[in-house]
Amino acid sequence: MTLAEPPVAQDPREEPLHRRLGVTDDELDAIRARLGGRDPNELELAMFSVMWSEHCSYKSSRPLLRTLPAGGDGDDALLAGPGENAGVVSIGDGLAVAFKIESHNHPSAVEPYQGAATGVGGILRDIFTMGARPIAVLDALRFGDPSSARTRHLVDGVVRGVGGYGNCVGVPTVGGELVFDPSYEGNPLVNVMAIGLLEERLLTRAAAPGPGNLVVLFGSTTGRDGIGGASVLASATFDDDDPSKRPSVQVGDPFAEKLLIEASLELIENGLVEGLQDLGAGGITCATSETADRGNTGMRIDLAAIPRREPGMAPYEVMISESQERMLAVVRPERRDDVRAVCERWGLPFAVIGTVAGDGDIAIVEAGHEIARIPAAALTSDAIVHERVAAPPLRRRPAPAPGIPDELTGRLPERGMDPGAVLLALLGSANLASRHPVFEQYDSTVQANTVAGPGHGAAIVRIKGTTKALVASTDANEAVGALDPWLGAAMSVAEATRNVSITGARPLGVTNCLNFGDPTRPDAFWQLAEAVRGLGDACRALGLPVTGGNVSLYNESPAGRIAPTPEIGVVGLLGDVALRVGPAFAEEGDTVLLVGEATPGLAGSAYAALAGVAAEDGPPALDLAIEARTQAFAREAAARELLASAQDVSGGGLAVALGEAAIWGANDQGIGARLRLPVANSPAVDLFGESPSRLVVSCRPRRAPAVALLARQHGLAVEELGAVGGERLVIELGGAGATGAAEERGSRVADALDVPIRELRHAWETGLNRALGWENA
Amino acid sequence: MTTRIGVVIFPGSNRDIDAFNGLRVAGAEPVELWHENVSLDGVVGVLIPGGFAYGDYLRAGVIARFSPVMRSVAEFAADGGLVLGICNGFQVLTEAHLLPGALLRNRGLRFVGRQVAITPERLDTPFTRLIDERRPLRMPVAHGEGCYFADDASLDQLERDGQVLFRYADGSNPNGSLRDVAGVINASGNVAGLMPHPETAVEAVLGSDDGLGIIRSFVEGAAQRAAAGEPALVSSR
Amino acid sequence: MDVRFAVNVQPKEGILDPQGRAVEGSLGHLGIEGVSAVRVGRRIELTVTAEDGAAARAIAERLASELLSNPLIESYQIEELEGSSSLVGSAS
Amino acid sequence: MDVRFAVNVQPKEGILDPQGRAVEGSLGHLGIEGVSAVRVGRRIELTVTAEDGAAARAIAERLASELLSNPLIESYQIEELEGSSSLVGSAS
Ligand SMILES: Nc1ncnc2c1ncn2[C@@H]1O[C@H](COP(=O)(O)OP(=O)(O)O)[C@@H](O)[C@H]1O
Ligand SMILES: [Mg+2]
Repeated sequence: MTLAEPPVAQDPREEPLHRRLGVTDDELDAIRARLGGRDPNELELAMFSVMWSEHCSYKSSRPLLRTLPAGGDGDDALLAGPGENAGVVSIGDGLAVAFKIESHNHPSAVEPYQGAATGVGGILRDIFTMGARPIAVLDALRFGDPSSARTRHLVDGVVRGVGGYGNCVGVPTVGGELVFDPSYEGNPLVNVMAIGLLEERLLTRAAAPGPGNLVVLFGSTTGRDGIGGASVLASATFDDDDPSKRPSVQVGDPFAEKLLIEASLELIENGLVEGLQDLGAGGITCATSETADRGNTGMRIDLAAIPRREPGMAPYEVMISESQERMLAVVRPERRDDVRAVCERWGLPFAVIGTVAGDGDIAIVEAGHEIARIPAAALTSDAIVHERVAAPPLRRRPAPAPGIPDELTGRLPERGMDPGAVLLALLGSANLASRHPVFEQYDSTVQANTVAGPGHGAAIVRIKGTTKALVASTDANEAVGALDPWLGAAMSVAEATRNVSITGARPLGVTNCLNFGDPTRPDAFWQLAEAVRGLGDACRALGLPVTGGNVSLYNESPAGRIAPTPEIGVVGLLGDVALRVGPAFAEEGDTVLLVGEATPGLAGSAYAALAGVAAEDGPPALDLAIEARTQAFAREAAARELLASAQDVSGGGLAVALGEAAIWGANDQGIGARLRLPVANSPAVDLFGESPSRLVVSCRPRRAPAVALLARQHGLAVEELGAVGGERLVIELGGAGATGAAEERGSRVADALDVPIRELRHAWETGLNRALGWENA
Repeated sequence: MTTRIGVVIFPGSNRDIDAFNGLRVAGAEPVELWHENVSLDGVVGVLIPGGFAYGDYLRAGVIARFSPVMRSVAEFAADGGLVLGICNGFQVLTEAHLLPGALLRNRGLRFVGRQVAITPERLDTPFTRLIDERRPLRMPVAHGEGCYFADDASLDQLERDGQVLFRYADGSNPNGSLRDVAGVINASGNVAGLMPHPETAVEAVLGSDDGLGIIRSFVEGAAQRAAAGEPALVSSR
Repeated sequence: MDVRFAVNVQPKEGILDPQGRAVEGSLGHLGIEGVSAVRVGRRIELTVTAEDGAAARAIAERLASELLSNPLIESYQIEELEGSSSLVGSAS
Repeated sequence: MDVRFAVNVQPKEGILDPQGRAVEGSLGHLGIEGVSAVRVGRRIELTVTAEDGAAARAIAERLASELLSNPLIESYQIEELEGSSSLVGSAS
């Protein structure tokens, strides 16, 4: 649950209760309208305030999200889409994959360890609620300056939290991201994606059918955790203003979660539940109203039946508590004892807390008295929707950094700088260096399915008992997004799907987590609207459904607003894991080819962050049709077993892509390459630019003609660069773009990029520890 | 007839999945042994898998030691039955005093999940007999409390008696274990434990199958014991 | 002067304590009854060298609040050891 | 009767205590000087319900020795809290 609303009052005592709860006057009117004109009582108001918070209601983003492609266009493989706890896609053999990404940004800013840990717990529950066993986690993390004490504290806590939870529940963390950008200094992003595997026949809905069925709560007891997380309850004190009595930090208990996973899956497998819903944001209020609304039913909840951890909890506290590791099940009366037996076997508290009703209302009863009654729909599907105003900012491009002479920067390498030194600097930079100091704190191998864990591109997780594997990647391009949110979002989709496609896998669908600023500010809402448009355009161009996601707004701090960050998660299917293609050069003598063309534009690149960027420069363009063909080429080349390696060009550009393929080459021993690059634009653009839709592939020399032919058949430019071999990466620059530069070059500058692999590896392996001051850890 | 090997399931075990897979790849039939049951269900060997038994919050392995199934495992071991503890299973066995030493928090105070290489010190035990040669074996570690500790005199004794079964290969000690100890065996040679995960490294597609020799040795050793109707023990040196 | 302190850090009231719960849950196996309200925290013992007792305690305070405990979820308490060690319950 | 105990578990002399060393290592960043011999252990507080004080303490002893500490590497000490809490050093 995020601190989703702006602070309201100076002196909370003088504000009416609804405002202290973050409910506006207009919203209060809308609440009255849904209650047949009467005023809500305090408990009802508290329930509305959590359910109508941005986090639960999507009140600002819902109109935008409706525009996203949700499958259906002949895509019968989509078994569950947006609106369910997780998207579910069929993968054949009677199996399906469930996946979703979610944020835990604000809790992680407050308490990084617990915030991240409970973030992992929450997204895992979304997965096993559907009947799927969680098989993989990916964590996408964004922080401010890595040298600041605060960032270091946050990184340390968040990484420990992700590991502390994921390692204990026994779900491998197989990938993710770690990005540093000044815009996250006051507001880090912790987005976690989880993937689960299920038998299609066990797909379970989070609905409450059948009036008369029992409502069962199992898992942990209910305490005061998380109260004050949902809206501005932290500043709403009801009768008691002793803050120490209202700890809002949720503490995760991964052991309880592990038991919850096993118990839930056992209940589903034995056909004991009619519906299952995890408790997350909005606690019991959310779980009861959502399941009732989906089942077109209501619920009668007996407050006293809810097991508590502490005495003296007020009704509203029980109803909105976000205590972790709890599940709500809808159970036929005759199965009650069987359900209880499963919970007891796993040592989990079990309680019947109410019954399903036919009247469409959530009614709360205490000691025989009804203390609240709200139509379930009013809390969920019929919650308020705001049409926010979008306005582009007046100045869309940042001014050049002070002191950077504009006209020089776009051509930096030839102005007396050795391109090899630039490559070393990029590979050793905080954003591009190896992430092993982070992901080695994770268990990436548990469950014995990890074919490719974190470290080298997309994660690959095999499916036991089949030849298949799932391939997953998360990506977001915040740097381009800051310049053009449409382009940033579309590029994020392009990169995430490309990472999956180059292994040979077919992307199945896209999940996303939209991390943006305050939607009541027109320029922030414009960023969100543009990004959603970019997300939709890219998915349509690539023929992919958006299977679900999450929206996190109000990511602002006194230090400013975060860069628009549409985090994209993609899962793909590899029919035969033996045909997978990795990013690393394989053996001496293989031919290296570049597929696709560099286009101008350095703004938003890692190179620009390092060297500055000319004021008139923009980000590179994205042609979604070319992107689609590039990925189709990669998949076909893999299926025809033409390739020894395939790596996409992304952060740091072609030079970094080649450097990584070399460092990781020959089974991580490292192997060089001797290449000649025809420069079409300028050395900086061609070597370090991040224009999309480009691949570095390698193959046995005799297959090179077939690879080139296939690329041309897909309408793609292709260039043979040279061959794998040796202990150095050598890139000679040729072509028109290089000639012009040569005139200015003078004698001091090397003609080529020429660096020993050993040096590249050293820069890449030590960069992150150096950036974070972890050298001696 | 296939060899039935018990896999102990505590609440919080999570490498039971890996153990089942590894045993199957090694040709055995894995059998679930629930922590609350005293019966070992007639299995001929017991594998205690990795994970976080009972949450492992207090000290890895300590609570598990008191579970009903562990009483039976202790008797089984006393009768000469083969018991292999991996990772958390190793921690449980040391806490239960079935193996010497203790596993402390990793020296670096962080969880470590990565590939390491370990070298078998002996190839004449029921846990190592089918390993081809004494070359480093690659397999993952994934633990927060894997720093092997015993006092100097005990370590000298263990080394003299051939109870150090595996060591981390040069430069790959991930946790500060004293004398690079990655795994030990008890004095009578029928109970062994190690921190790395041979049961995960059983298929090339998972990055390494170097662990298969250990799992197959264990399965075959247990089968021989069953066939002979008696424990297949090695005398300690 | 040297003063030895113990800083006792415990999860705050109302904050979930998974460790304490796990210990409670395991008591049955041990055949122990009648144990409740288990809270698991940390205890850090340290020696402070300072001008006088007050200065030493000030340093211990700072350490306890800034480094050794997380004020959001934990509370701490400082004990002076050494001379006062005979006051605490019997040592085993 | 109900007796509340604290069981303090510390790494034994001579046992590596990387956590203690980590605390020492981070003192510099805080600009704190004069702190040494840091040992990081656990403190478990619990309530025992028993016939009398002696019976309660016996249970606490058993818990401490069998579950809460590992004699190979740790030593423990039991404190009686509550009524006896005035015996421990001043609380902050
Ligand atoms: N926070 C993280 N947790 C786990 N793995 C990570 C994390 N950050 C990065 N990785 C892994 O490190 C590798 C490099 O990340 P990235 O540069 O984003 O990959 P790519 O360029 O292929 O998108 C990938 O394998 C990724 O999964
Ligand atoms: Mg990436």
